[in-house]
Amino acid sequence: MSHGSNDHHHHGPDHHHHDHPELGWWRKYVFSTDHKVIGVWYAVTALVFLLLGFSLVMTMRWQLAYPGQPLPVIGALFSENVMPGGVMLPEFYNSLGAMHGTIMVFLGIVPLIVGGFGNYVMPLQIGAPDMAFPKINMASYWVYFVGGIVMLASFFAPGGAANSGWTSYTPLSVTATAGQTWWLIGMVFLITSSLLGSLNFIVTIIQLRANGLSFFRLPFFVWSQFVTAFLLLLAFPPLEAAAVLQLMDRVAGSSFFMPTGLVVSGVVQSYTGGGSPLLWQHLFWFLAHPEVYVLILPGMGMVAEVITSNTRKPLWGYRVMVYSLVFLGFMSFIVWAHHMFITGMGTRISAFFATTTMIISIPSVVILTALVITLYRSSIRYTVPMLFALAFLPMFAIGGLTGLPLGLPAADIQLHDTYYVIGHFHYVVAPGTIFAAFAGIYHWYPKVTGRSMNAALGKIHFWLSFIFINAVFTPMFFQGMAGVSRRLYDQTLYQHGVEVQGWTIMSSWGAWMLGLSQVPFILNFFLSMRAGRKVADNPWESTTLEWAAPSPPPHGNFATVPVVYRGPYEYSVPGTKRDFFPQHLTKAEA
Amino acid sequence: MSVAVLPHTVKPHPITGVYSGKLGTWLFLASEVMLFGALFSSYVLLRVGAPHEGPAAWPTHDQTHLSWKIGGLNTIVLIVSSVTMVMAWANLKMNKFAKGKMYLAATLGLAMTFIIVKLAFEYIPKFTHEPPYLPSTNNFFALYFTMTGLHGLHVLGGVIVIAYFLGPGSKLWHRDPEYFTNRIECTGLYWHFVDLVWIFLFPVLYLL
Amino acid sequence: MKRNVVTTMLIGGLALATLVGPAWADDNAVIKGKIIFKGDPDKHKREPLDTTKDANCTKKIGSEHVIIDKDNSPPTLRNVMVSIKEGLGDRKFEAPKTPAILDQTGCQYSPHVLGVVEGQEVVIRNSDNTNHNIHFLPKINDEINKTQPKPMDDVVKLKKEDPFKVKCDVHPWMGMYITVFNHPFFSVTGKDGTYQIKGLPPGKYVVQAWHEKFGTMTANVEVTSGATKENDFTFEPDKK
Amino acid sequence: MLRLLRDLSMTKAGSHIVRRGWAGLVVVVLTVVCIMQVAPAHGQAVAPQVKVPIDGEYARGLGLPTDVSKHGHGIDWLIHATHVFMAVLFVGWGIFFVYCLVKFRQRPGHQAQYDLVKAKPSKYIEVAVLVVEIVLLLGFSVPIWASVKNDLPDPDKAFRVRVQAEQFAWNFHYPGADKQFGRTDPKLVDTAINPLGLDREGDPHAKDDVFAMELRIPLGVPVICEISSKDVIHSFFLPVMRVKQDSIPGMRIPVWFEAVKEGTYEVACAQLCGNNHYSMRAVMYIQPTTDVEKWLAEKSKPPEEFVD
Repeated sequence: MSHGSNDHHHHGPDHHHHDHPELGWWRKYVFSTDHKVIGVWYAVTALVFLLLGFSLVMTMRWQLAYPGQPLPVIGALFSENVMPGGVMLPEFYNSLGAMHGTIMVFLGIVPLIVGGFGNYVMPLQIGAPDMAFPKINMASYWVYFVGGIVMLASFFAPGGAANSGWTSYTPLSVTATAGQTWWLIGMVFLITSSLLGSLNFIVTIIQLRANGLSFFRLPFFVWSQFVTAFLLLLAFPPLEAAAVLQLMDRVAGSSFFMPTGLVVSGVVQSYTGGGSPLLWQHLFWFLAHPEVYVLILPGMGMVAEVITSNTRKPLWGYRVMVYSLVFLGFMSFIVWAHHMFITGMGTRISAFFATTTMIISIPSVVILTALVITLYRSSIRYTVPMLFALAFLPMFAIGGLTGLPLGLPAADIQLHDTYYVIGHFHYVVAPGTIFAAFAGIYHWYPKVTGRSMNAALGKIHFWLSFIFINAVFTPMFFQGMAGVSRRLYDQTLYQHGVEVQGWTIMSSWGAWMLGLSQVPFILNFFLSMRAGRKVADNPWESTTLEWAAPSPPPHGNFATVPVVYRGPYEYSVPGTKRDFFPQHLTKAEA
Repeated sequence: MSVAVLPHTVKPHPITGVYSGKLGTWLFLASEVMLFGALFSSYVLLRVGAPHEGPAAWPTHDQTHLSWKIGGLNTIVLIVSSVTMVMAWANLKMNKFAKGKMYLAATLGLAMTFIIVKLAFEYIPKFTHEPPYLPSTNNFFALYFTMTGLHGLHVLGGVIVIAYFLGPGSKLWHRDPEYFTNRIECTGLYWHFVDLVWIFLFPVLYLL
Repeated sequence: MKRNVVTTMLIGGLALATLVGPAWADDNAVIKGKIIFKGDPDKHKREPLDTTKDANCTKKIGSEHVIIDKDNSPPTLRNVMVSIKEGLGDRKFEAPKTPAILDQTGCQYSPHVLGVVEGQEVVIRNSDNTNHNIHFLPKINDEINKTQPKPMDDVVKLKKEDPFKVKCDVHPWMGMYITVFNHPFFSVTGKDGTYQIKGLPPGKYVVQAWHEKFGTMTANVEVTSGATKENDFTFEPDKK
Repeated sequence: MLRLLRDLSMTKAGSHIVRRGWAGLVVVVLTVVCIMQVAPAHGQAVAPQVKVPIDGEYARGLGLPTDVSKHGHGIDWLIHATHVFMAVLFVGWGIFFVYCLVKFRQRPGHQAQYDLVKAKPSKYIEVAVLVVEIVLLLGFSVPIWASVKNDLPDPDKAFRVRVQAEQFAWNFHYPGADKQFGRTDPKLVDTAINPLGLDREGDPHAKDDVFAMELRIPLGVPVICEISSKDVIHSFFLPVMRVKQDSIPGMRIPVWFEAVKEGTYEVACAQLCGNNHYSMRAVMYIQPTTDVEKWLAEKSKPPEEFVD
């Protein structure tokens, strides 16, 4: 890797002296080192994976709503080994569940909001010609791509894809079918990719800011990417270590996570033993809790960008928000064990982690409040991105608030590992982060393509998504309250499951409708590339630097290296003709 | 259309005082610290939690079949290689290309020695021993092979990088000596880290 | 190298078999007999099984690992797999067209001991209106761990293998054994404790009797064409 | 087609609908309500399953199931209090939110203000939130947790059961009359007749031990369950008893509770434990002590010979 980081210097500058139009098609589009091309690659790949991950869950929802009944039409497309007569088997259900989680988190959302938006927008917003290490940037994408392929390939492994949940708790995952090995190898690729990416982000933000762009003049989105990069950089390696240890257990027969005297389905296991199943959970959640903030912080960043631009008003409490962001990032490293209250934790430790959990909730509250107060005495422009950004606020609020009873160990006794948890974190990432991502897509699409997406289709897409996404996740809270455990193939085996089956069915229908609601978006996304209205470089009349570049920006981004004179969100400044005051303009120019 | 040159790739950034490559290397090392940190904490946890008797019990010194002599030898080899690495960089800084390359070659040689010693005197004898000592023997050996194996891979990575700079990579010197020197510096940083990891591994596995 | 020798032998054997085939046309010798249990039957009582885990399992069932039929005199042992171990040379036998059936009914496997021929279809059937799980724990064949959430069939084919256990992870008490032969000459003892291996070519054979708890016994038996040979096995587990 | 849609959105009606944030909220609420009305109608459309009739209600109020435990009310109170607190925050916040959406929508003659409001209240709110959270945590959660997880009752006075999880069943091990658990050994495990691997020959204590696949506990007596696992991690969940504890191989973790209501209830597995995780269900009977003891005495007799 240090080889890699040096490798960049080797070609770095002379490569940049090249005349870019000379580049062949492959170097220009496929193996491009241009952060914009890479960003688009990231975003498109991630969107495909999101769609895939969502289709997996739409298939599962049939089994949940109508257990043991053949899945109409689509069921016939699957092999008899996994869906005999269209009826989903539990082992396949578990594979789908595990892969849904993995794909959504590691192959969908993070690559979209970090790899995609981060790569494309961040360098533009700091007025940089490119990432600090363009080659490493390209490498990080292709490593991610390979990781994704490995994950997909695992579906064809004997016994199907990994089926021990995206958390891969040991010893279950160690005794699981071959798919789990593929999963681990895939994870190693994905982790490597995000390491390459994150250090690239940090260096770029520290080294390549335009003149005058001090840290407290950075757009909030850049800040969110900055903190996120640190989380990825420091939280992922422990998971990499854990993955290596689990690989050893599976392949070399070591007993890191295998205690003495295991008897699996009546067979005494050959493992020497002496390992600790909980070690995996500690290593995993040490990553996975920061990962939760990796999933949400860039979303907050994007929402901040869209809200300021559409309220025509500076961000309320910008500095406080930045401090909260950094504090969140720091705290997220010392809350992980609140995922493990039920593993038999004593009062003191549980109290400690519960306290840190309560404390970490405050900065989120601060950021949310700041965003809402920004609306006060503003002038709200109901554009499509703004609708998604506004929807983000209450949705994320629900997601955050429902985390509270889970953070209280005593309440967690009842709610832990029930649908309540599912509802909670899906409210954070689905109508939270994914809505933020939609806001980002509609907001920056003109910058990427030079054309704007269709507003009418966009608004249809928004309202349908907003309605049905709530129809999907609200019922889960009631199911969880009734005590329905998560990851059940057929909850109607339990009396309490039967009683709330109605909610399950509602949730399933919501999911399928939500799927349909994405059609207008997909149409809009592709049609607008050709038919979309041509727009100027700064269609939203925003202040941040990316709008100072031409749309779409050429390789190297800015014709003349911009100089920054003021903070990121100078809207409706008294005494200026227009209601926005771009960062790179002098008083005279404005 | 004119394309801006990527700044701070060779010359340090006026404010941060480092060139990008160096900063990147440091960040990479930070993540590496987390990686090995996780492994070391696993070591502690597993050793503390190990049963007191039975096959899974933590082996005593004579059961570990690790000779501190060989380990010590390798430690010295790595430390010396770190010194030669610094010498290589210092000479390049003083524009002594030939001498710098010579020290670089020495580092490469020492790195190779480390790997050969590790394989010839430690790994292979353990695999061929009757009964063989494998990761499945007990968690001590599991950790031993995992940690030293991972460290070994890092050494191998270093070998590849250094070999590259001795060979094709060294052309850069004639185009831009400062560049080349910087890259050797980054490699050095990485190399010292690999060395440092071993300095932790040696006592933990051989002496404690 | 070694493999080559084996294959050439096999091919040779095959050729031979086809050449002298007609000479073996009268495969009609029979080996039959009893599996006698000598000892104290009360030491091996059958226990009723606790099936309360699944209310769908209404049938009263008992443990099957040792079943002694005391009414027969002498007492006989059930679920013993008697088969030809040696003496068939390299002769190949094709698998029967009719599939072997492993039924799950009343949350119990039937039969408890099943013999199949290599390559013969094995139908795994769930006749209960509940969820069963088939867990094969073989050494040579691939491990099968499949769920049958409702009444349905699955079909598998197996390679030659000594008895291996099959269990249901949903109903832990459910267990049975499958043996895969490369010939059709085997028989499992029932209530009457007798076995009968029909259609044997004349020759010298080593006959093996296998019981899941009491292990294996062997006997040398020679049969001439068309003849029937009696051969009993006596298990004395309690004799030390 | 696209242009048509664009024009559509420019029409008065179109723009009117999409501009009004609150209009959308109404639509959402209505739709969700509608679907809720429809959904439960299909509630019972499930695969046929014979089941022991289960007591208790499972979808009342906020949706917490019946509580038959002595300590449960504390947990319920905490959950309810937390949700009230959440509701207050969300509604208050929402009112302000919606107010802004309407009041400050872009329209002719309306201008955003550059200077930021001094929002002292927000600070107070944030402090208040933290205070309430800490109170909920230290005042209620921690004490409950301590009593449920740590302050185990005197084992001699309590009714003890060993709960051993396996893929995919709950094995309940009762000590029998001598109140002593017999020795168990993985090597003795026989999946059909001795899932626990009880050493009935070797250990006198094991003689009267009872193995069952159902949990029978006395009413009004503290019960200690010692949770362990044979293979992977499971989670011992008694919804009506407000008890949940992961069962971790290589560990034996005690939890305790006291039943205050007779009846037949469910034992669930809350942690993904493999293909048939969902079918890892057992039945819990809460009965007067005498009945439980009678049942145990019956079970601890050497079994009747089974004849078919």
